Amino acid sequence: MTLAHYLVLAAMLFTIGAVGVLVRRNAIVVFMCVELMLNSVNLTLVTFARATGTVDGQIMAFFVMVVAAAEVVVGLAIIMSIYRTRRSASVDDANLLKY
Amino acid sequence: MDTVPADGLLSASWLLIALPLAGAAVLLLGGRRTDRWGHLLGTATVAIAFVIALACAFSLDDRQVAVHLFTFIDTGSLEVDAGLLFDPLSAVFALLITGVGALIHVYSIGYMAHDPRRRRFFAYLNLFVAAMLLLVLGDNYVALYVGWEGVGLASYLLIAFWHERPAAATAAKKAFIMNRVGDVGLALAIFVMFAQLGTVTYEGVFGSVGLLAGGTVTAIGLLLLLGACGKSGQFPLQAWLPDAMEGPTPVSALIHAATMVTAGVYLIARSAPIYDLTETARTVVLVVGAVTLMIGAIAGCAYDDIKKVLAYSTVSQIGYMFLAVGLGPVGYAAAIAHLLTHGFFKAGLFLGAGSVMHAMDDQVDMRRFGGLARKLPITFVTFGLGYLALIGFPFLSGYWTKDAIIEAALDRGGVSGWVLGGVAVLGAGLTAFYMTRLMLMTFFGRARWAPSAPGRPAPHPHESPSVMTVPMVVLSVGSVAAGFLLVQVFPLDEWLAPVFGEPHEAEHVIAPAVVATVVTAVMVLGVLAAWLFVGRREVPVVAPERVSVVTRAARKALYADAINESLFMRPGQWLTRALVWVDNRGVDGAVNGLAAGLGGSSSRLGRAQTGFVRTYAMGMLGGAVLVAGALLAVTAG
Amino acid sequence: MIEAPDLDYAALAPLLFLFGAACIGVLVEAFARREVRHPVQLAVALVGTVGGFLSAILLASTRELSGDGADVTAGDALAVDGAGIFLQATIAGLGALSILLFAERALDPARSSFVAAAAVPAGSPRDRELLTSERVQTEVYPLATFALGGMMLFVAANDLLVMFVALEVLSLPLYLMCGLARRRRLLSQEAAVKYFLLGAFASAFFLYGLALVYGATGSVRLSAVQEAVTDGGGDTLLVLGLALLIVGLMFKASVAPFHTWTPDVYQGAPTPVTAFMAACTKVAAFGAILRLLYVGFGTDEWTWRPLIYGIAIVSMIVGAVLGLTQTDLKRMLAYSSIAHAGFLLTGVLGFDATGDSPGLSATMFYLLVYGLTTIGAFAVLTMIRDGDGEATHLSSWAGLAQRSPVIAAVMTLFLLALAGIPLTSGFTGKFAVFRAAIDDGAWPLVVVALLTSAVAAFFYLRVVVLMYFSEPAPDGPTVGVPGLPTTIVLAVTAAATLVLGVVPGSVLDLAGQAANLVG
Amino acid sequence: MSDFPFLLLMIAVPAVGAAVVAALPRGRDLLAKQISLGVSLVVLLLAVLATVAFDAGGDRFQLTSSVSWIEDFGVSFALGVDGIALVMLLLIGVLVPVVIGASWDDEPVGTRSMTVFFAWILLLEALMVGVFAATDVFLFYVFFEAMLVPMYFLIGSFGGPRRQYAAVKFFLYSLVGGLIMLAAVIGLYVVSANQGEGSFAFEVLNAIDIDPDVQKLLFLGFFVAFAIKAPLVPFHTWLPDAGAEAPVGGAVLLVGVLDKVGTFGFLRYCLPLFPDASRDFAPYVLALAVAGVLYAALLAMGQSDMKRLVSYTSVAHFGFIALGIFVFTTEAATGAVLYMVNHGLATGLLFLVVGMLIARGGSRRISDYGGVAAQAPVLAGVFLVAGLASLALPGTNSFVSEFLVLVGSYPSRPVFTIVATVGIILAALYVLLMYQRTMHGPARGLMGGHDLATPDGGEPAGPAGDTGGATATATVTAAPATARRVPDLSRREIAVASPLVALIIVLGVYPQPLIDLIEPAVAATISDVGGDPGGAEPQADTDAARTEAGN
Repeated sequence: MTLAHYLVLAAMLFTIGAVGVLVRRNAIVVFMCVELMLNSVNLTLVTFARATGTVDGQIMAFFVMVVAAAEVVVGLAIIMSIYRTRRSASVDDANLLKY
Repeated sequence: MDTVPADGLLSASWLLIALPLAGAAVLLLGGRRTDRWGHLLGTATVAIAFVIALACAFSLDDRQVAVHLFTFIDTGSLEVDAGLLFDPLSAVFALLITGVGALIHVYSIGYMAHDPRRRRFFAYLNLFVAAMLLLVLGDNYVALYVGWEGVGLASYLLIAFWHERPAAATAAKKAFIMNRVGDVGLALAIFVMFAQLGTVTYEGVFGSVGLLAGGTVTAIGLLLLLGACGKSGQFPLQAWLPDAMEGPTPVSALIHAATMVTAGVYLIARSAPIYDLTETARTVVLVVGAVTLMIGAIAGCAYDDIKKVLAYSTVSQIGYMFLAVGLGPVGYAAAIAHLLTHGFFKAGLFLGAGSVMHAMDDQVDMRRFGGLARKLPITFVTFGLGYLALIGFPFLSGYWTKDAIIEAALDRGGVSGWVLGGVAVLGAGLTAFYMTRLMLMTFFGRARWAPSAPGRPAPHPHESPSVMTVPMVVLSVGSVAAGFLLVQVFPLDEWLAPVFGEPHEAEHVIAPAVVATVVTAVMVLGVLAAWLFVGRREVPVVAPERVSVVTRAARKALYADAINESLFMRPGQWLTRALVWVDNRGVDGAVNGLAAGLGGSSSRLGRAQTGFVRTYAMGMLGGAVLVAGALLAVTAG
Repeated sequence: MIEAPDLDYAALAPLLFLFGAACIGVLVEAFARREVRHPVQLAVALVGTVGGFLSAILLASTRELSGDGADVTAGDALAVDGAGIFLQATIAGLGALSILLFAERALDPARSSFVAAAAVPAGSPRDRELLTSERVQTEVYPLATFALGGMMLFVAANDLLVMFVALEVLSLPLYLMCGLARRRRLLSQEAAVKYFLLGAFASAFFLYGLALVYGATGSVRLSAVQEAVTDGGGDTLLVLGLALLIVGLMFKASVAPFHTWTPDVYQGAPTPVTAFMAACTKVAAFGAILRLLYVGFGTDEWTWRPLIYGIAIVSMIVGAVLGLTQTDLKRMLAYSSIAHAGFLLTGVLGFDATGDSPGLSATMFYLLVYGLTTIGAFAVLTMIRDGDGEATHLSSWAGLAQRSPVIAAVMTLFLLALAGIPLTSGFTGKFAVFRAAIDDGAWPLVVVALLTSAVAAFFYLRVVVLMYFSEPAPDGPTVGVPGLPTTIVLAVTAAATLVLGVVPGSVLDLAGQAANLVG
Repeated sequence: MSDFPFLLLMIAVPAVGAAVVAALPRGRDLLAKQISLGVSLVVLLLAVLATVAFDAGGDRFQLTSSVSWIEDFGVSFALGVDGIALVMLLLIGVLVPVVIGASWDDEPVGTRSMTVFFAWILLLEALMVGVFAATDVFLFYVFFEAMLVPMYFLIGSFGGPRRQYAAVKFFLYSLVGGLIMLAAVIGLYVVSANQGEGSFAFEVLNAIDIDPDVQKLLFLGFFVAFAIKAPLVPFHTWLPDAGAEAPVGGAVLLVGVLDKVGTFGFLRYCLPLFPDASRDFAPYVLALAVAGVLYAALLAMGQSDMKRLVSYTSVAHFGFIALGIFVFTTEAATGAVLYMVNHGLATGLLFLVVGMLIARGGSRRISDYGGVAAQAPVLAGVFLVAGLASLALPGTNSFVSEFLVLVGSYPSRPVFTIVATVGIILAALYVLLMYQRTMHGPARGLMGGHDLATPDGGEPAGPAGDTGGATATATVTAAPATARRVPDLSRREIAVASPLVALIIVLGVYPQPLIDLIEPAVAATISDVGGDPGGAEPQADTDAARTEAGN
């Protein structure tokens, strides 16, 4: 297991997350895909921290987790409110604004 | 031929131009306040100008006098002065213009008496006289050009004087446009002179024209000729002159017979030092003169409109003058002499025609005339004298001056001399024919009078008032005597010697007596032919339809209008329409198309903004890939 | 033994004002009575923003910030330099104006642009009841102050991690604020969802970029990055990291092709929030772009220059061309904002590594004038109303000049400024950035920029044409009589638009003096 | 005396006047007109006094003043005039009062207020003065663009039926040109900055040497803007729309002064700043100019709308002006500058009189008129004077300028000159065609009264015969009854037209004072571009081939 393996794994996770954002309709799932992307970054950070022998990267991962938690709070609130109005969490239904 | 500064009376020669100009200004700006005395003022200014011109001419003594007024344009190396040149040539013209002009002003008092716009008529006439005097008195080509277009304007205004008549309005426009074609030639000639010689004064140009290359001189000569053709109704720009007869008859007499249309002759005569250097240009002048002479004479034979016949006669007579000036030094004086006598008799003829029209409810169709000799005795006599002078009846004006031209043409010798002389002689015969035809149809035979319009009474011819007949009488005296006076008593060629050089005895190819005899014989033949074809028979009231090809062509003035139309007017209209289309659809269309294209692409691009989050995310991902790819490409490359 | 980082409180004062106000705002929300909440919240927010603005100015005037005077503080996490302070002052000032717009209570019959209770589902009976009630929600003030604090942190961040945190601090409140419209709540909520999802997506890119840069250089400090770049420019990891960082920032700056959220969100969000985003977010995002590119990657400019060149062109064209066919004014201004992002990038290109280039000051000046003008334009938008709230459809503006010549004239001024007509601030700004670009040889880009501004001028003009040259519709919208806050905003922005067009000298000087980045 | 801030006042007075007029309450139209007229007359007075203070033989730029404006950009608010700019200021001074007088009785479209109209006119005057008086390229650009705004509102608010389209087209066209020029302006600054202190001052820029390739780019930037403004074919299509839709007063200022900024720009900026590029591009510009003379003249003939026709004639005239500028001789360039003034007077009068006709008939179509001369001789007379000035008849001012342009162009560019000279025939055609169709012939169209839309078509209502009828029918029949008789010019209209008529004649007879003002500046410009400021040299002695041909 070299550094590259972790990095490639992280990149794959990031890509899976990004593709998920593109293909999934449910807002919650889309959001979870974004979280997946963030976590792939965490993996990257930690890997690099390990490679360079500093702790900066690991600390940054904590930062990211906190930020992600805050994002979840805001995001779920927004998704919730639209869900209550529309009775649907599909991102494709929110399509009044266009062109 | 040195020019001296003006002194004494001559330094006031600018009054010649200023007086009529002031008259025009007063009458035009004064409005209706001047209605009551406007015609008198208009006549007075020209009459006074005549007196001044006479006095100036007498104090001239073979000199050439320059009058500097003010600097017109001075920039770079171009300097144009508002300056006058009073020399024998311009003196002759000034006398003709003011003299005949004054008479015609007097005549117009009566002729236009019932026209509500008489004041304006006199204003325009005064404007014309002023412009014409500037044309002949200016000491440089630009001043001449200013006068040149000024008379064009006056001519336009006067032809269109009865502008409610579409024919008059169209004729005026046609005259102006065809003149402008000629003006382009004149303008270009001035440009060439400035480019090559750096000056536009007569003195400067004539002084150094000898330094120019032959081709350049010929070019100048031809360009000047183009201008002359436009103004003088010469081939190929002759078509406007007959149409110009839509103007009131005094206008036809003054502008389109006696003075303005002879400006072309003046131009060429004035530019004699240029033409003296270019055989080619002179030959072209000769050809133009000969061709026009024949066109005018042929067309004159076929028309039934009394004024148009006279107009074609004018075209033809000016052809003689062009022929004369084209002959070079031997012909200049002859041309000017014929110009003067022609001024008298043709003005007289037109005034007579006006008197006839006056009597006949302004009709012009000679087929509706006939037997007017007894009703209009004074008109008949004066008109008759003018007629005899024109056809070259022995010892009347035309005889002296036209014969001189024919002689000079024949004296040229060789084939060209024979051809030109022959044409001139033939023209004299034709002149006799059409003028006799005119006389017979108008004054003799049965009265064929008819109402001028349905519902109007048939005309009751009556002699014109004396204010009209007196000028006619004076002019007829001139028609009779001018030729003799100018050739025999006060030889014009000697008077003009300071300008054209001393007259020299020509080597006669044919003895003058023989020529005179032949010409007279041909004239008599023409008269007889007219009597045979017209006088013996009843004149049909409606022109016969079944006529020969020649007659048909002559009636169409040898298809000049048709040619102009199909060669210029229709293609021009077509081109205009095409260009309007191109401009709207092509040039402007490109701009509007660009706008529409932007709008269209805006809508199409706008479709990408689907409103779906996932599409947007896709776009961002794509963008990210592109950005990363671009950066990597830059670093790699 | 942990060494406490050195904190330069004076330098942090602008930030402290904002974050302090935000925290107090939260407490006020929790403890103050409902009746007094609005005035108190407004006062706190204004004290925070104005205080931040004034302290930034005080800081700038008392301290030598150029050259060696530029400094870092808080353990190298924050930069204290001319550009940072200038942009902080700009953000705080524009923020104060936006907050005044939030506070307008005279225009809407329901006394506010913001929903009374965001949690109540749109269209429910309770919602209809609340629509006409005079109850207002005041969370928007602390949210806005937090966002402003985040923005000011963003432009001063000397460290990619701080930048990321600031990005989130400024973004999260914005997501919420977008969803708070009182009328047309469906649109508002849709805007919030879109903005949030895409914003989070973009943050992920930024973060991944951060990680890659960290991997390549071992540090996320800009000065450290710069050293690494200077030593070993062209490292693939580093370049990829830069690319992803740019993506994240360009998203916030609404630069094409990362602009797609902009029209939808601008249209759906409550108009005062749109004004806030258009002005302040743009300043913050470009502040970060400038810092990242000039400081972090300034020594490797030929890596990013072609990219920015291309993106600028795309952005200008997309903004100008798509704006042509818009019929909603807010949406039109959104596309205008995209085009302006392109113009700003033109200024960003006016950079050369010697540091003696006018690009930085030009871009900062442009940000200032664009922010002022755009807030003014949106302020006018809040005033034109029909029974259903703001009448933002173009057709309702027909003949406005005959109904309300002053408002029409003010709007025309803003539109002319956006179009870049001389004697308005927009022209001065454009001139400054274009000069910077040409100075660096980018004249083809400037020609493109000028042509697109001509295209963009068409849609600005269309509004003028409607206002002045069309006859008013009989049942057209009314022009509300603004209360004091909107009046102040209009007066300040209109005056600034005119003054910065006619005598921009002193502010240009200021921007010129402030144009330095610690690095 | 020459320290007196003439130019600053000529900008400030109308600007303040505009503000005052704009601030007047609605309905105070008369006061607004009086103030406007007064202000414009003050400007005229200032222009005349400035001319008196100007020393034709002195420095190139006089009455100068300079205040630093935007130090950061190296911009100063620098004013000053050479002879060329001075005569343009005189033209502005003359035309604006005339325009105000001509618009005195205009009725606004819809519910708009005429006070605003006069405020825009005054603001436009201030900016027009600025654009000619600026000696700083940046300042020039600012005025150049700012000038669009008042004209845009004049067209858009007070124009004809398609005013929106015309106003936007005008604005965008000019803006595109202006923006391209902006790039060149900035480029010019950068070039100057690379050679020392960056500056926009004309005299500084005139002194620096620019690399020929850079010159070409910069020249094109300026040229496109000016070619759109002036307009040269093929950048002209905005003018017929703008000219046709603009209110008459606006149209007069548009073609009379505003468009001159283009040709002025050629002379002031293109030639002196980019002499090499000017020489390189001259053949192409001349081709455009001469093509424009013929093309626009033919198009003018094809128009059915009088105002469009007049606009196209202007395009043709601008071709002549451009010809005069780009042959680089003193005579032609002097003629071109004179042409700019004269065209302003002549075409201004033509637009005014066409406007007066339209005010009577209510239609712009030529075919709706006929035989007006019989009913309104003074109107017809003024129309004729304007028309003749437009076709450059000697005795009118335009002749002098057209003659100078052509005679000055011939020595260096004979072919172009010959082609352009043919244009004078076309000029006569389009003027006289329009004159004949509207003024001559029997009363026709609207003037005849019987082609109007009377309900049954057959019987035109008798003039004022049956006024006792029901009001409904009375209003229907009243229109043809009044349309039948065309009133001649009123005293006000005569007062408006007569200064222009007088100037047309006076400058046609005695143009030398203006030439004396113009020539030194032109000569300086021509020497900047490397032409021969002394004028064309006669080339008589080059060819000796003639000597034997003469004998």
